[in-house]
Amino acid sequence: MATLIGHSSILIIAVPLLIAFLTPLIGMASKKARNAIVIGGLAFVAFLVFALARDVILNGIHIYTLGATFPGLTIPEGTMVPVRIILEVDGVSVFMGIIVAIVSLVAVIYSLSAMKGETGQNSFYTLLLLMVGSTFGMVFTGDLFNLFVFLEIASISGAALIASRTRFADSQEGGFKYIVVSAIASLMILFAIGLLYAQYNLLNIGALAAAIQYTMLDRIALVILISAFVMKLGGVPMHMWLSDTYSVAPVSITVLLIAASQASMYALMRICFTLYGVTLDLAVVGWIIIAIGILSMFTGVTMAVRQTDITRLIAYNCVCEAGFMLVGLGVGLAVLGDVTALRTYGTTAISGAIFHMINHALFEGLLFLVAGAIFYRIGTRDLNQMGGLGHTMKFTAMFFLLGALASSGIPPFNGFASKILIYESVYQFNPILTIIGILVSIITLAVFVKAFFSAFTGASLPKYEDIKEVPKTMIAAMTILAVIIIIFGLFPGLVVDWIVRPATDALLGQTSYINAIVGVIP
Amino acid sequence: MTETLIGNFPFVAAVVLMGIALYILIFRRNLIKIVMGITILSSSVNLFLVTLGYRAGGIAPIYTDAPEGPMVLPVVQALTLTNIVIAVATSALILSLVIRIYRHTGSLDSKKSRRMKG
Amino acid sequence: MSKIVRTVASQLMAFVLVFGLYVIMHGHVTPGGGFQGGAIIASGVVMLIVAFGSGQIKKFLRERRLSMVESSGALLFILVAFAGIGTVFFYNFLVGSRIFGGIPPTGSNPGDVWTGGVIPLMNLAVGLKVTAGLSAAVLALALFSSGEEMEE
Amino acid sequence: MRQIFAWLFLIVLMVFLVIGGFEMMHPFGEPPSTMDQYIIDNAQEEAGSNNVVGAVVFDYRGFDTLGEATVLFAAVMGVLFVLRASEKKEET
Repeated sequence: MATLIGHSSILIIAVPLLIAFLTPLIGMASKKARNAIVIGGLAFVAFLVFALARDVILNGIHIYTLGATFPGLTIPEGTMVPVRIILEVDGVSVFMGIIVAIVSLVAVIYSLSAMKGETGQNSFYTLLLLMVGSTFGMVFTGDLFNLFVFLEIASISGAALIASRTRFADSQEGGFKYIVVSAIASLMILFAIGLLYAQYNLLNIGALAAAIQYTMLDRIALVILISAFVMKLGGVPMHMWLSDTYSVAPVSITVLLIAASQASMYALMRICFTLYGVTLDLAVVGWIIIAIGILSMFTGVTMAVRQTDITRLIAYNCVCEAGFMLVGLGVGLAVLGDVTALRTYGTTAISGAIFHMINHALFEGLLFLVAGAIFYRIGTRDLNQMGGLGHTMKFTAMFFLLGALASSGIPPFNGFASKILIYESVYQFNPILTIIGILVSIITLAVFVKAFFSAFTGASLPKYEDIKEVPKTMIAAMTILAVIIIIFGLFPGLVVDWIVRPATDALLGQTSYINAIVGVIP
Repeated sequence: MTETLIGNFPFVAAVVLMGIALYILIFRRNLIKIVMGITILSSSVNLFLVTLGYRAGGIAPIYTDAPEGPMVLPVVQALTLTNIVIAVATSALILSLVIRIYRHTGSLDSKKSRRMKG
Repeated sequence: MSKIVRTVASQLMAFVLVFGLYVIMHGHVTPGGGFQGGAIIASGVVMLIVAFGSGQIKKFLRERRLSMVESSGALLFILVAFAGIGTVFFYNFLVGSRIFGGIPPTGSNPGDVWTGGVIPLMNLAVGLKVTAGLSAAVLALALFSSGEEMEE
Repeated sequence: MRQIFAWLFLIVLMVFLVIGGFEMMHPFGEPPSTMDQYIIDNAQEEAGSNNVVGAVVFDYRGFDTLGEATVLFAAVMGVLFVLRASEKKEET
């Protein structure tokens, strides 16, 4: 067991890739075996993630040097800098790992019946596993170039999956848009990595953080990195692609795409807090991120009001919720240099943002799965053509209501728990931001209530008389998310203590991240 | 200024190439031209990475029958190799999507086929 | 294409194969490696597709089968990486052993193929993978744009 | 309007990068090389490879190469997936 945990950080990345390479070969022989091995592999990975999370939270940062004579040998004899690729897993990484593990299991279980009867299932599951593996890679790696490589795998497999409904033109366009945006963003990231490499001859995040001097070139690299990652996560100036891709992809893929955007958010946090840290011009960068966040909230919610397509509505809601996280992070970043302000409200703001990340993945995932279930049964996403579905699809209606209430921050659900943390702390920083946030939440609620009434209530339309509830595996996938949402909503204190607080501490503990790589410098 | 202007010209060449690529990506509407823009962008990043590792009078970092002299930095060359393969993979996938879009809409103009620019 | 082109292409393919295999297997001694050699052989396949047309090539090269070869190459690569997990993932466990275990003398030397540990094996796996993968992608694009339906 | 903003963005970015390239980069041909020099000196002994780039690609940064191979694999799978025969069976 100790050996397993010792190697778990690499196994979590490598096992999905291994199964992905196996899937086309096994799928030729038997479909049942393929499905079994995909689910079994992901369940094993999820188990490893939880074991690793427990170990990291109890015992601190987990280091794994690939190809060295033993895992802890970060710096070889005869030099002062790390040479090999190092996986560095701390509180934030395992937190993201937990999100990806839950979401990937749900997506696969949902796909089992949603993809039934479609062609190309072998390729579908292969690409899905590649996407899961690369998202794990993005959050566990401690190397900048490695981050870029995994970002590329995630975007290429994601684009192919978005385009998977080949009979619709708009799904092809969604895939095209996604890959163009990701290719531009990741090439800009590589350029910034080149700028950093040129000055310090390093690629490891921890070692770079120890060496960084905040020269002019570093500032240029920071601007490029922030804009590229904001582009990848759908912040406002570059949010156009998000609604077009999320709405056309199969919903199980959309859920994974949310996790991939969260990984980009993680990378943004890593860059700001760990790589640059207190050398940053904190207030300016913090305010830039707050501005992006506020704009995202406004744009997301105002665009959501106008939508009649249910998936586009939820996609714009995603933009809006990403704004909440960015505001929380921005506030935390703006006060990073000020110890008293950080202690009184900065830490809470960051905790709120981090907690909101997992909640966001859960309730937006649930909403998308519901939208997919409706589409699966009636074949349209247009809200004007729906009506009275609640009579036959009782579970689906219930799940939609649950997700909508959680998303708009209504008390007993998890969205409230994280939003209240953000409101509280941001109020002490700047009250106007909180007022905007509450306003946006109220409009979100209105949007969802309207959508709920037009889709599920009212007299049942004659053409949907014989609509049945969706298959059991789809219900099961939605139930997993719903149960987690309710648990998180009822016991937010426990969740914050167990996983959110360690993640916040890890994010703020730049020195321990650096010391794990380069050793304690006297 | 003039010395650095001549000496650091390779870096600037990479930046200019990047400017050309971004110009194409922002102002051109043809889907194939967008693919070309991405390819040029990745070439410019490759050029930048390779110039980073050059040492004056350096030789290729291969010891087989190596002449005397400093070796250029190997890591950036490995990074460039990786990026080349990634660029090939990306353009293959984008081209297949473009073919599909062309089959559906009969046009390569992004204004006709795309509701909004991404 | 005309008969001359087809004859020359089929004769040249042998040389392309030999050169590609040389580049793959000498990847740890001379410039080159799995990716480069694989790309060389795949470009040979592209030459055949241009000369004979994708319909002819389809008779003995199916993109599904190529994709399976590609999976096997990738599998071989990750298994070689997994084999080092007794120490650390990606540990070069063959350096100093019986297989490809030679250690070249420091500094400039004439080069010996029997060196490199796992590097030649990985070159071989990657070469297999890249050859099959690029050929499959080009063949699929060629078949699709010439209007042929693909098998599932 | 959008055109003007785009031009402005492009010009500002280019000016910054060109100035950066001229003034603040290390002189061309003399890069800092703590990490790379270690690899050049030790590649033959640790990886047993005369080709130092090969040693970096498959040994020191082997995990990147796994990712790179995976990218190609994903792209080929994606091409075959996107260009597959369109679905015959409609969703019920």
